Amino acid sequence: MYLVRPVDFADLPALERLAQQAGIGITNFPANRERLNDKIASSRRSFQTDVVQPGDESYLFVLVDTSNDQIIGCCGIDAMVGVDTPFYSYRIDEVVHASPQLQIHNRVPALFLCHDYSGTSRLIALVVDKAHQNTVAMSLLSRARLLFIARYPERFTARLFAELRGESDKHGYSSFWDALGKHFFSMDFKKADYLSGVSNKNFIAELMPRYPIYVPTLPEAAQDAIGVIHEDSDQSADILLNEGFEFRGYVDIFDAGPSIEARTESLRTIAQQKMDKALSLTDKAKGPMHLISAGHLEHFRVTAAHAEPQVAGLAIEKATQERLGISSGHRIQWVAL
Amino acid sequence: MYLVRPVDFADLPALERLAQQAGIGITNFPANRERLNDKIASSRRSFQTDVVQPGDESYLFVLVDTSNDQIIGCCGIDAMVGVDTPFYSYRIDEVVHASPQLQIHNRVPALFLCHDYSGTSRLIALVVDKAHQNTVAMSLLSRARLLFIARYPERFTARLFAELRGESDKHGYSSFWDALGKHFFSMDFKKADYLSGVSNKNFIAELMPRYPIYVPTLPEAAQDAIGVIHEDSDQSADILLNEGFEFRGYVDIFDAGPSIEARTESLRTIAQQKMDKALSLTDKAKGPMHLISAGHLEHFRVTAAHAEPQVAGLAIEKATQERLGISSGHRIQWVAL
Amino acid sequence: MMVIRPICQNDLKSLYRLAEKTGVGFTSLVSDEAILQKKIDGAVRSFNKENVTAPHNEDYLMVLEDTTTGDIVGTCGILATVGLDEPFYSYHLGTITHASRELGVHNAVPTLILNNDFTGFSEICTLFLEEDYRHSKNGQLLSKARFMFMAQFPERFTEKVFAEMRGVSNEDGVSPLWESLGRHFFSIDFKEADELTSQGNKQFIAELMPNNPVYVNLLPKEARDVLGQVHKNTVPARRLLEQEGFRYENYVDIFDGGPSLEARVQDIRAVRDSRLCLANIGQPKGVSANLNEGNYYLVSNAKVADFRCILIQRSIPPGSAMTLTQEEADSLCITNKEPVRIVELSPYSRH
Amino acid sequence: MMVIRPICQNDLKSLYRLAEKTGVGFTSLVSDEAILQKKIDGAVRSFNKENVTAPHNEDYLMVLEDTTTGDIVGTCGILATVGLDEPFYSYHLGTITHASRELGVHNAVPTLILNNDFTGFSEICTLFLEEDYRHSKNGQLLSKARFMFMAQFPERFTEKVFAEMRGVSNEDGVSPLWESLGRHFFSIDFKEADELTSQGNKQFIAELMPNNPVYVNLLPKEARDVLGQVHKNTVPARRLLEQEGFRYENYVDIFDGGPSLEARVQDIRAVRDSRLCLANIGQPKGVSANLNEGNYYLVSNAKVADFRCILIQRSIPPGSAMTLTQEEADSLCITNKEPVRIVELSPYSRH
Repeated sequence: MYLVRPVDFADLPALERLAQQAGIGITNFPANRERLNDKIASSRRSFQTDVVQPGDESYLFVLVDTSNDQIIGCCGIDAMVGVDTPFYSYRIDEVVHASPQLQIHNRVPALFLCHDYSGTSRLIALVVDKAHQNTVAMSLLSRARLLFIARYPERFTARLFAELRGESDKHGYSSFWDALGKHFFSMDFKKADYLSGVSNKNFIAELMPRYPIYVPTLPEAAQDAIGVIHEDSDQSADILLNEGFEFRGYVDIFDAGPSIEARTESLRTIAQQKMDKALSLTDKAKGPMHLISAGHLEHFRVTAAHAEPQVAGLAIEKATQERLGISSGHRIQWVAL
Repeated sequence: MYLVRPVDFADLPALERLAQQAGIGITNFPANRERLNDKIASSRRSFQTDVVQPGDESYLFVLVDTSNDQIIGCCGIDAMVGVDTPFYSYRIDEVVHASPQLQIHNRVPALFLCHDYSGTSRLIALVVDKAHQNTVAMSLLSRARLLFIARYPERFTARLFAELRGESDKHGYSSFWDALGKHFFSMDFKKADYLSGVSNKNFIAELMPRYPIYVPTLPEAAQDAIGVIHEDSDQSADILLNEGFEFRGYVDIFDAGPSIEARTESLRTIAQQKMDKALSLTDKAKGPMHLISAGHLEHFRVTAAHAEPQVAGLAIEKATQERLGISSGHRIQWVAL
Repeated sequence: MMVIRPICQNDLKSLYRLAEKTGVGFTSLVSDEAILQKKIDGAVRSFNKENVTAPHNEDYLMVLEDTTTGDIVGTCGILATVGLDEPFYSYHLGTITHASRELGVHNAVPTLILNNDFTGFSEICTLFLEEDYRHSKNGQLLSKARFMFMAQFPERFTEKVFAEMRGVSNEDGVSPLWESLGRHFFSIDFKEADELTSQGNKQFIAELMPNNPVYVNLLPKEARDVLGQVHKNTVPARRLLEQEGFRYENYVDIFDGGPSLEARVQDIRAVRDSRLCLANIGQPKGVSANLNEGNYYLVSNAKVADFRCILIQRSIPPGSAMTLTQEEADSLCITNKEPVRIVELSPYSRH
Repeated sequence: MMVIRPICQNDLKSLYRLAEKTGVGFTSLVSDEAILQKKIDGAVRSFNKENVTAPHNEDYLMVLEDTTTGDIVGTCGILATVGLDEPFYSYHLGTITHASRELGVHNAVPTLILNNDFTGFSEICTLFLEEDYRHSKNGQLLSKARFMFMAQFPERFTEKVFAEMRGVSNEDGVSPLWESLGRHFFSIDFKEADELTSQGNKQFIAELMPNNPVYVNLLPKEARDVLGQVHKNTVPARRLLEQEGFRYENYVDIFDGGPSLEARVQDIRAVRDSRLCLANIGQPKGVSANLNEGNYYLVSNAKVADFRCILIQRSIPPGSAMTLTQEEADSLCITNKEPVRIVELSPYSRH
């Protein structure tokens, strides 16, 4: 069975292995031991700190295969991006150029560098072992974050966004980068992607084009890549789109992968989650699969299990209660899978 | 009592008188006989034409004092602005300039010339005789348009906006114009305002600044005028804000008066209006005041009267029926005042 | 004898004939009688203005006449100011630097910035010489006669003058810069855009061209390569102006990327080195029958409406007085002891 | 005798003393020993580079020494290139035309456009002369010695060079342009911004300055009036450069609006007119005890690391050889028959 819990220092080797698997284009999850260790430390601090409003906290969760206690996935939430350095995106806007006399009315899409997501909570880096990329594991890991946000709304902003990985091949070649970023960064996509994960992001402000880029002046392959999701991320994208995330014309400055956003309270998991007592089942649960969470902050746990909603609470098996470290009568939070 | 109906050629002298009263800053209602005649002609054509989707139609309504058949007010709807020439506004956007090293994070508001309202239906020029600027007359005239839109949604767009008159004194002096427009148009506000009412708007494209204007670089008086409503327009603004119109950061390019917008279907009058049979009352109506309309297109009439909603329809007095040119059993449309 | 003189009303037919020969891309001479007549009217008016103290909207169109046949075989002109009736657009090729000390990356990115910086400047233009006459330094006479006029009447021109040079396009008139840039913003083709512009119709440029700087490094190589480059047929004309002190200061045509060359009037070699002297009519020394002997000199008179400029050859440098033959004096419309302006045809002593 | 020579390691104390005297606003000499030592190191390295074929990051800082006292009384410098380590910013004063034929309105609106157009150019800079020595044409010697160096070693500099001139500010250091423009985008004051820049710290400019062109006509009059204007104390320095052929080409400082002046090296009068000749050591003719007699000439040697330049006065123009006194030759570090470069101190024959 699967369990999601906050990351701990002991998970470092596993994280490193996952990061290496994740490949290029997942900038907030670099395969660099020192940085990963920093990330774990920062996550632990975040779970342990009293927070009254979102700041630079960063929460990392791991997905555990409880059959062998292996770490098989990882994901996270940044409480607020753009705190220290602005968070950059491209906004796709249409520039209208019209000449009444010539009867020409052109709408030219252009990429505007912006900080519009600065000050917003972000879902980051969903990575799951190839062998476990099934609906339950993916959905559990991704939506566990939303249950956490629902539990601690004061720790997050009213809007939430996620960056979806853009098109690049397995060698890290991105036609969008090749047509645009390369000219300003003088490095390949792989390196820029890595740097933006490990260094402060001043270099982006220093090197990015400051004027809008007119889309039709880019090569066709680059135009075609704008707003397109990497095929490896289709599944995790679907989970979020299904939750109510929408594309509003923002793309990543490196690979033009789409950002999607939503009002936090209107997300399906958050709107539908319930909080009540855990009830016990003596025999096997017959109800539908649920995501069920329990525990406070660093003891927050989420698992997926069959369960039976009842008037007084949610009836779950003993085994499920044990996975969550609770017993009957404890308060739990749940939502249908 | 008051009645709203489509404009007719016979109303020209009255319109001219109203336009002269209206003063500077109501650009779409110029005190120019020829232009007003054109506007009447265009309105008549619009009411008479079969329309499947909004185009360059323009609907003008007049408010009649039925006690003496005097025209005492006027208002209108443009089915879609920006059809021939783009419709310009300033969008107020914040430009973020941050230097992590200096710990500076500046948000500088700037005015961006845009065409964002091109392709949108617009409420225009609400003018009412001073003597009749009471709640019933103003509300009837303003909201009669919304009843019309509710009746003929295919003639209008899903979004609706209105421009509110900005600050200027009775001599037509606008501190915003003085600080900005004057430098590019080489004329005074009065003339620019007049020209934009009577001529094609090419000259705006030709003369307007094409780069964003950083608000803090403007004189203080001009900064203070941005988004401020002319005091004479407070009442008509309140009616619209009450309907659900919102300010979204767009202002007029000449006097910086705010534009307000809404999704058509979510406006109070449109969401709450009902259509059913007119019922008769033998004695005086005791119910609350209602706006009641009847008649198709060029025969569209709206009046305000006490009425009693009943299961089968709305019970109204004989006199009200007569004002609307209907009798008991006819279909009418209504909404509470 | 080949003589430069102001165009006059009788020249309409000849001008039309020349205009027909200019071909596509030469937008300042179009074969349309009405337009040409207007141009002549403007030039005649300009040359007849007396007491001009500052440049305004004058258009000094001159012609090269072969006096032996009476044929008009070339034109050249100077506009006292551009951009005052209709905006005059160009791109300025600027630089934006993006540097990160931390990463050791330093990029100086060239950008194209739309501007009207030449507004109010004088422009030399409308240079055309019939193919049969492209010999005997007629081209140089035609081009440089303008500098003699400017040297004599500097108050009629601005401190700086410029010339637009035709940019690169292939045999079909396809311009690489247009294809990569302008085309995306106009729904018309290069030829049409070029023609509209030449008819003084430039509003559409403001309406359709992007306001924001364009990053040159994002343009395809073939477009980048033509920025500031002239059409191969225009290479000699460019060299000629550069020898006179004209410089490319990073302004290019918004359509084809051809360079604008500019100079301060007082820094133009032919202006700076030219001097006034008195004409003696007689038998000059140093005139040889051998065409390869002697230096070439431009000689002009000091008149506005009756401006004339010719090319002479002398093997002995002229001193403070200039001896001219009767024919030369007649071509220059001068009598004995009238002032003339002379200068070596080129910066090198001998050609 | 007053001699220009490269700065050397022993000059640190003197340079510090000078730096203390420069006062606010002179950001290229700050009284900080570590920074000055770094500057000296850079200059010593630059003068000792042999076989330089193209400008790179050299910094040629020279001093004016009074050989009678051994005191260092002034500095001048040339940077081989600017903007290659840190971006170099300026505003270009361009024009945007807004015209409506229909309404008969025509506005040529000046705009300020942020750019790095001087990236990679040579800059003359760091000109400072002690107050007690502001006489006897020491100022001209100090400024123009640089042109002698450039004339001798053009390969070490770019085709164009420029100089930034101090803009207008009042006694309290308040700059009208800064108050109307920069202040709104920086949360620091003018002095602080200026100091950060001078320390090579310019990233914040890119981060905080508006990208978009600024309409000059929207600025208050007092800000408009100072664009391209120099501080009243800088008027003589500006005139001096303009006499040498430097021109204001609409580039101004982003903070105070002071003009940048530019010239092609080969067009600078002192470069163009200077010539090499052989030195004869002996008793020159035309040397008078009367200081008011004779023309002034700059004389320099042809060496890099041992570069020297002095000012002499002669009432008889030097010919193809130059006779120098032993003292003059010593000051120039030359022996008999070594080449020297000479030029008239100013474009006018006599001052």
